[in-house]
Parts: sequence; structure tokens; C-alpha cells
Amino acid sequence: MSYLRGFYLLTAAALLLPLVFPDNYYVTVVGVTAALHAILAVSLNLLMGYAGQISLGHAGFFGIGAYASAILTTRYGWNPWPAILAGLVLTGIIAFALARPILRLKGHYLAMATLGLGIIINIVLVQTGELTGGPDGLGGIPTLSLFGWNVNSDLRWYIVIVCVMLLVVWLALNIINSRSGRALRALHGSEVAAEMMGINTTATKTGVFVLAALIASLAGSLFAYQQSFVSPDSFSFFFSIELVTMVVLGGMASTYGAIMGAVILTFLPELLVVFEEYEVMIFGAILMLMMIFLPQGLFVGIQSLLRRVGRNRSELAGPDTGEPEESGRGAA
Amino acid sequence: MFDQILQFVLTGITVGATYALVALGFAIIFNASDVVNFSQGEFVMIGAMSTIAFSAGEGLPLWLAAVGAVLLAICVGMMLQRFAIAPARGASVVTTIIITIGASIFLRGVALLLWGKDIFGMPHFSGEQPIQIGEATLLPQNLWVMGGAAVLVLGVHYFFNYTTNGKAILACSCNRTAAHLVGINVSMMMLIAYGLSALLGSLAGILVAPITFTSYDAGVMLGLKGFSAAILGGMGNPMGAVAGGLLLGLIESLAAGLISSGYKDAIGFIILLLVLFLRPSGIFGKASTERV
Amino acid sequence: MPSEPLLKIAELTSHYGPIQALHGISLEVNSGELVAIVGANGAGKTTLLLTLSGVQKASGGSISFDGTEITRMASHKIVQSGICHVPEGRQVFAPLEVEDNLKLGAYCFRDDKRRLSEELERIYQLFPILKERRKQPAGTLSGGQQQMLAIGRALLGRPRLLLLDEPSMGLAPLLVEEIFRVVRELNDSGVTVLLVEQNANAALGIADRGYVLETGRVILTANADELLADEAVRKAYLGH
Amino acid sequence: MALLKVGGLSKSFGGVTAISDLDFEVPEGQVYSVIGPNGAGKTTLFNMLSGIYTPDEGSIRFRDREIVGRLPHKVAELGVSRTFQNLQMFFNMSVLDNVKVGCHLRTKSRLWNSALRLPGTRREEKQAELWAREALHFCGLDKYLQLDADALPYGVLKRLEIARALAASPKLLLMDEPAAGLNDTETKEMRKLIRRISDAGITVLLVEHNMGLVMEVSDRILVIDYGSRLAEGSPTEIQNNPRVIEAYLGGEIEYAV
Repeated sequence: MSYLRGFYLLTAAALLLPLVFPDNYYVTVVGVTAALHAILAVSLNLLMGYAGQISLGHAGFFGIGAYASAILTTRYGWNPWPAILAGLVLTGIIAFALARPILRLKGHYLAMATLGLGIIINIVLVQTGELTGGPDGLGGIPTLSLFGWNVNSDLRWYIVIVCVMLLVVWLALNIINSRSGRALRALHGSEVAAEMMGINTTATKTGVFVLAALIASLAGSLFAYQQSFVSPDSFSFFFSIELVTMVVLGGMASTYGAIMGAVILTFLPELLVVFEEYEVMIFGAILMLMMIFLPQGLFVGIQSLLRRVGRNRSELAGPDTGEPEESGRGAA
Repeated sequence: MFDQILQFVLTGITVGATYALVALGFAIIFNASDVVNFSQGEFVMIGAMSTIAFSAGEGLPLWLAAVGAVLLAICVGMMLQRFAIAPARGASVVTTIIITIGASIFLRGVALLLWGKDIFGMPHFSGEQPIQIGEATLLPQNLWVMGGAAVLVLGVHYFFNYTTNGKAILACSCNRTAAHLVGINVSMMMLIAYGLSALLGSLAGILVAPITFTSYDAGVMLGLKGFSAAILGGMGNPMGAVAGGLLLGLIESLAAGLISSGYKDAIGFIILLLVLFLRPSGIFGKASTERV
Repeated sequence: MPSEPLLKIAELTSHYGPIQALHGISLEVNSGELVAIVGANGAGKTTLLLTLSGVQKASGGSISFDGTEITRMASHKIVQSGICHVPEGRQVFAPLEVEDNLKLGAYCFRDDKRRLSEELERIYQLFPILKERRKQPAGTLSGGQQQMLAIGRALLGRPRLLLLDEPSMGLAPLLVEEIFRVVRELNDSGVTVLLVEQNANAALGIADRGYVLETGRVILTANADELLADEAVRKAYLGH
Repeated sequence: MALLKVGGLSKSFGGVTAISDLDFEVPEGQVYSVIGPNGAGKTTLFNMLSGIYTPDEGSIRFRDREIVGRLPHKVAELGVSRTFQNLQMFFNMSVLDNVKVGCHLRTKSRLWNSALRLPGTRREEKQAELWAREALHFCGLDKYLQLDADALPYGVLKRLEIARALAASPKLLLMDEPAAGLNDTETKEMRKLIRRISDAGITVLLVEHNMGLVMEVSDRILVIDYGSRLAEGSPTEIQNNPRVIEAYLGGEIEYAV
């Protein structure tokens, strides 16, 4: 299918990188984090970019997944795989129970409710110290193993997380280009019109909210095993904001945009380290300027730039043949 | 037991008075421009931190330092409106939220650059001799906070109810087109609203800094609490926001004392969620029916 | 003819995003006249007035008022220069008191307190009901009273040109008559009026001259009596 | 036979009556128009017919089933589709996808099947595309297929909204001011399109201000003013009804000038 063309490119690029740069810190260490962030950003983008429902609490579901795996494996001696599943079930139940009341809200109220939810989850993680280890966190989490193949090196983690990311991207692309995905985008475009086309908007919103939470939970579990340590700091309100920023920076309603945003925001601090104490300030300034001057995000911005360059070139080459597009745009 | 509760109530009112000022700032900006300003907490930080910088660093008397800090905060507020909010007019809710979040990170970054990560204290305005009320005690600074907040809230009330420019801002918030048509300079009113909001936030920061200390990131939690308080009381209603602030302060203080201090923040947010689920217009707001 | 018209609009165009609402409108209003613009819903009447007031941006053409170009002027400057607008659907400041609404109408002259109270008195004489209700929130008034309030608010801006947008909309026939009587009186007392109406017969009944608008264009202009008799007006509304 | 029966319908907002005690019947296969001066309650009526508003009183029966109390998507399931006065396009989607959304009720695949791209989903997807292309072709929009909705001029969007509604294969199509904002050529095309829709056996309920259009396409016309029925009849009857003329042009007011 045509929409998967970009996906094959992404797959090739992601898998070739460690071959070209073996043992490179930026690939296998920062790259793993970028891929993990990409999973989160892609899932949040389904909810925010496509369905138009802002969430400032996504890190909360990420945290539930991470802590479910961490607690079950270290305190109760579970095998990591069923622990992941348990995390998913728990996240699913919480997300499903909260989806309806939360998604009835709109705009700023929705933002505040999801933000509050994320903060509450974080506080619970800090306060239930006998289970979670409190603010000090929880260490000694075992690593994953797959039919005897232990995921115990940076490179192996890179492979695992990148594969999961590719799977998530594939699922997301399939959804977006299907009946359900169109329903999501439709309710973003116009909720009334979506209802009139027979879309049950409440059920659709609930579905995508739960799905996004489940993917975040899976990412959380992976994160716990990869780090072998979790602490509440990784799941704070700030991280939720960072995730939203990734989605918006790359370009809402574009899966590749979300990936791009995740990669940029993961590498940006690495680069800004050079500026030392200016780091936070520059980060804030970039965020503001991007939103003021390029609200549709980098991905769309670059795309339209390329299109404009392409059009100029075709004009140079001779008379334009793509007349419906031209007439359409000209009139608009 | 009674004395203990009295103590919690006194503390709660002090904290609540701070929340109320931040919430009032939120409500003013929200009503004037439909923007939820996530950098509201940063005004609080700017007020406290620059007062300390001007007085301890530059050797100015405390009151003069405070005046300078408030003026600085007002400038920042107006610049935020002019250069970040106004150009993005008509953008989606998500976009404006991220712009103000970006502004808050930026301001925090500047503060970090100027003053580092240290925690600063500020001298109490009139000594630290506790006042006994039964078994409960109160610092003079608590009275400063309560009294200061009361004066400011009354001032804002006066501004919106008895001055032409105050009413002009209200006019902009209830009907922007009509405001244009009677000759109100709407963009000027927006600047005034942001300036006023910054003034309230920075004064809250200055009043409370001697009790709570301050640092470059002190504004984050206060900003979120102020926002919660504004929603609790009803965003559309400035005095509701004040009541929401006091209520949130009281609830937190009682919850911290009687249940567990660790969960005090959580309880505040749980109440916020319940209010949003059951009565999104806020406890004191008017219930509005949404039309398609 | 007097030398220059008070208001002169030439080839005015305006867009809402990709939709063109005004397709090159030209018209004139002389000092002291009462001019009616009639036309069916969607003809561009409201857009025209909003563009005059600077709330809606003009995309081409020019507007000059009393010899000064005001096409790109900020709306509050336009009000200061003497064009006051009674918007469609009244648009009073609903939560504010009636008297506050009126005082905001004099926003441009807010420092002239003495004159303000005189003018308030004048409005209260014109619409006694507003004086009775002056401490009530404007939103609690009936439709007709809100229309009076909207007119009063505009009058406090000391208009040299009064723009009235659909003052009869949603009002019972008796009230429509009352409002139109007041408009006529205002005009007789020297205020130049540009009146936009769907209710063509009532508007042309009090106007000196009229323009008929259809899909953003002027299709007809003549003296009011001639238009009243013209079949084309009926056609613009009923299609035949 | 009446496809739609409205009886005793009333709705008010905060004390202001928008529709009061309205009765009418729309016969199957006809183009039935509702006209009236601005603010007469036409859009409120449409919003009740499509389940967006709940009436205060009265019943709306469509193919002998009650609509009142059903959510809009449940009303749509019965075979009612509509367009909107102020365009409600999905501007975040392509032209083709917009119309494919119209096929929502004719397809079934769920989130998980779609995510895994199971064979059934793919078959359905092809079918939906076919239907969508058909609807676009019907409305003369073939050449815009590949564009994004936000790249289209206004007049085309008006037709796209109709194509989307038709893709749902409705029994009754509610059209809210399809010609508003169109120029003369576009209005002519719209007139032809409404005729074609009617010829295809779809009952049309039309709200429109362009009287030329209304008079030409309608089989019957209902005139409402202040939320209640002023007149009903054939286009010629309506045009010559003195009450209608007065409602539109207003009564003359006498002045001694």
C-alpha cells in the first residue's frame, strides 16, 4: 500500500543505522531513548493529532506500565512478559474507567483534567513507598529475554525497542488509513458532522484514549526493563509536556512528524549541552517560536517547502500538467 | 484537636490567599483573551526572585526592590502578550497552551541563568515574633499575605466595577466585536489585562516568599495550583477564582494535617477532577448549556 | 449637489478566508441623508458595515469619510472620527449594567464627565425605559429594549454617521415601528444615517435613497420611493 | 406516502421560542423546501430532525420510527443524512477520505482489525473507495479526488459536503442552504445536482434563501415565520401568497415625512 512506503524507508533507516555506526553512543544509547519517545509520541499523536483530544497526562500511563513491570518482577518475582501484560490490563482498566468523564471535556478543561490525572498518578507513585520505593525509585529490575536471547547490551536493546517502535508505527499507520482512523480524524474535523455520518463519537474517543494509554504502558514496561531502575521523576508532569511538545513540534496529525519531534527533542538536549546554562532558556524559546511561526509543525513545514521547490522546478521544465490541483489552489 | 484545626485553617488561608491571587490572574487573562496562561506561576517567581536580587544583590531597600520587581513582572507580562500571544491570535487551544508553556520554560531558563538553582529566603516584612491565637500561632508575615491579598482583591474588584478601563476590559471579554465598535482599543486592553495579571502574580510571590522561600522553579507548582483554583471557582468569574483559591488552600492544609501531608497535592487535584467531571463550570460559576 | 459626500466607498472588496463577501461595492452617503441598503440574507450587508467600521478587513477598494481615507484605519480610530455602529443582533454587553453599556459608548470621550452626564440624560429622554432599567444587566432586557440600548450606546459616541444593522430583526411589528420612528427623528435632528435592512418596505419607507444589494454587489440604486415601486426589489427577495 | 412526519414540534432556548407547535409531512421522493425570513427557526428545525437538539415537545417520525430521543449517529443509522449551513468539512483530510467517512455506516471493520490490516478490512476498504468515487462522480468532483479538502474553493466544498452525505446512501437528505455564498454559475450547477439527487430516488428536505433556486427545484414549500407555519403549498401558490410576501418584505409603515 502506498501509505506504507515511508514506513519501509523508516524501517530500513532504523535497522541500518547500527550497522553503519556500530557502538556509536548517539545510535545505541540516545537512539534507544529516541525510539522509546517515538513510541510514546506516536501513541499520543493518535489521541491528540488525529482525534484532536489534548492530553497533558500521557506520562502517567507510561509510569503505570513501568511500575507494574518493576514491582511485579522485583517484589513478586514474576517473569517480565506476564508483568508487561499485567501492566497493560491495569492501564486499560484505568484508562477505560476515566475515558468517558474526561473526554466529555474540551479545550482547556480537558488539558487541565489530563494534567491533574498525570500529577495524581505521579503523587501516588511517590507516596506508596512500600511498593514503589517512593522518591528513591526501584532498582534491580531484571532484563527481558526472548527464547534464551538475553537483551543485555545497548545494541540488543536498540533492536528490541526499534522493532517495537516499528510495530507501533505500522499499527498506527494502518489505523489512520482505515475506517476507524477516518472516524478519529472526522471527529477532530467536526464533531457534529462526524455524528451525522453515523460515527459514535463517544465510543471512538474512548477507544483511542484506551489504545494510546495501552501503547504508553507497553513503552513504560520496556523502559523499566531497559533501565533496570525506575523513579517517579521519569513520569512527571514535565515529561507529559515534553511528549506533547514532540507531537506538536514535529507536526500534529502526522505519524512521521511525531517520530521526527521525538528524535529532535531527544537529541536537542544532547546538543544544547554545549550551551550549558543556556539550555533551558533556548529550549523554551524554540518551543515558543516554533508555535508562533510554524504552528503546523516541522514535518508539514518541510513538506510544503519541498512541494514549493518541486513546483518551481516543474514550472521551469515546461507547462504544468497537474491542472486540477493548480486550479483548485488558485481559486482558494 | 480544635486548636490543631484552627492552626490548619490559618495556614490554609495563608496558602489559599496566594493561590487566590494567582487564580485571579489566570481568570483575568482567560476572560480577556481566551488563553490559559501556563506561565502565570512564573510571574510569582519573577516577583520573589527579582525582589531578592534587587535588595540583597543591589542593596536597595526591600520596598523599593519590590516595586522594581513588580514593574519588571508587568513588563514581562505585557511583552508576553505582545510578542507571543497576539501574533498567534486565532490559533488552536493546543497551540496557545504550548506557547505559554514555552514561555514559562523560557522564563525559568532565564531565572536559572541569572540566579542558579539555589533556594533563596527573604526577610520577613515585620519580624518573626509569632502571634498566639489560643494554641495556634501565626507569623506576622501570614497577616501580610492575608492582608495584602485582601487589598489586592478589593483593588481588582474596584478596577472592574468602578473604572471605565476596567469595564472596557470586561466589555472586550463579553463581546469583542462590540468593544471594537464603541471605540475601545482592544489590543491596549489586552496589554492592561496581562500587566494586571503579572502584577497580581508578582505581588503574591513577594508576599509569600519570606514564609516559603523561593527558587527559579518555584512558580511551577504555584501556577498549577492557581489554575486548579481558578477552575474550582469557575474560570468565567474572577471572584469565584478567589474563592476557589481560598478553598483549595484550606482543603490542602486540612488534608495535609488530618490525612497525610504526602497526599496534600493529590487531594487538591482529585477535587479538581471531581469538579471537572461533575460541574465543569466550577463551584461558583454559572452552569452554561453548550450549544452546537 | 454639495461638494463632497460625507461617506464615499469605491470598489470595496472583502473576503472571509477564501470566500469573497463583497465584490466591489461603490456607494455614497451625503451629509444629512438617510440611506437604506436592502437585500436578502447573505447579500453582504452586514459585512459591508463591519468593513466600514474596520472590524472586518477590506481586501481592496477604498473608503473615505469626510475627505479622510479610513480604509485601513484601526477600528477605535474610526469610531473617534465619528462613525458609530449599531451592530446586527444588538450585541450589548450582556453582563454589564445598562448605564455601563451606555457609558462605554462614550469611551472615546470618557474624560469629559460633565458632558457625559448631559448626554446620558438626553438618551434617557429618548428612551425612558432605559432610565428605569439603568441598574439592570443589559442581558435581562427584552429584544426591543436591547435595540434601544444599542442605539443609545452608539449615539453616545457622538456620531456624524450612524450605521444601523438590521434594527428590526426579531422585533414585533409595533416595536419595529417605534424604532424606525426614532431613526427618522434622529435623522431629522441632523445625524446622517446608513441603514441596513432586510425589511425593505419599512426601511425604504423612511429613507431618502436606497441601494439594493445582491451577493456582494450593488444591483440597483435610486430614490427610496422609486425603489419601493420597483419589481426588481421583490425579485431580489422572492426570486421572481 | 409520507417519509417524514413531524407533529406538534416545539423548541425554545432560554425562554425564546425557536419553533412552536409545527406540523408537516414530507412525501417520499419529493423535494420539500422550508423557507422563512432570517431567524425563523429553520436551522433549529434541522438540528432537531437530525438528533442534535432534543425538542421540548412533539414527535418526529421517520419511516414510522421515532427520531426524538436518538443520538445523531443513531438517526443517521435510520437513513437520514445532512449538510450544514456553515460548512462542516473535515479539513484535516483529503477529498476522498472525506467522502469515505460518509461510507462509515455501510462498512463494519473495528479498530483492531484495521490496526492489523486483516484481509476483511482490505476488501471493505476497496469497497468504500469505490462508493466514495461513485459519490464524487455523481457530484461532478472527480478531478478533485487527490486534493486535501482545505485546498478547495468554497463552491466545490459545498458540493463535496453533499457527496459525503450521499456516500452514506441515505433515504432522506437534509440540505441546509446549499447555495449560500455561491455565484450564479455554481448556483445553476447546484440546482441541477439537487434535481439529480431527487431523480435518484432520494427524498430531499431543503432549507435555502435563494428563492430562484427554491422555486425551481421544489415540489412543495413550507413557509415558517417566528417558528410556526405561515403557509404551505406548491411554488406558485407560495409566490402569490400575500402573507408570505409581507413576511419577506415587511409591512409598510406610514410616515408623514
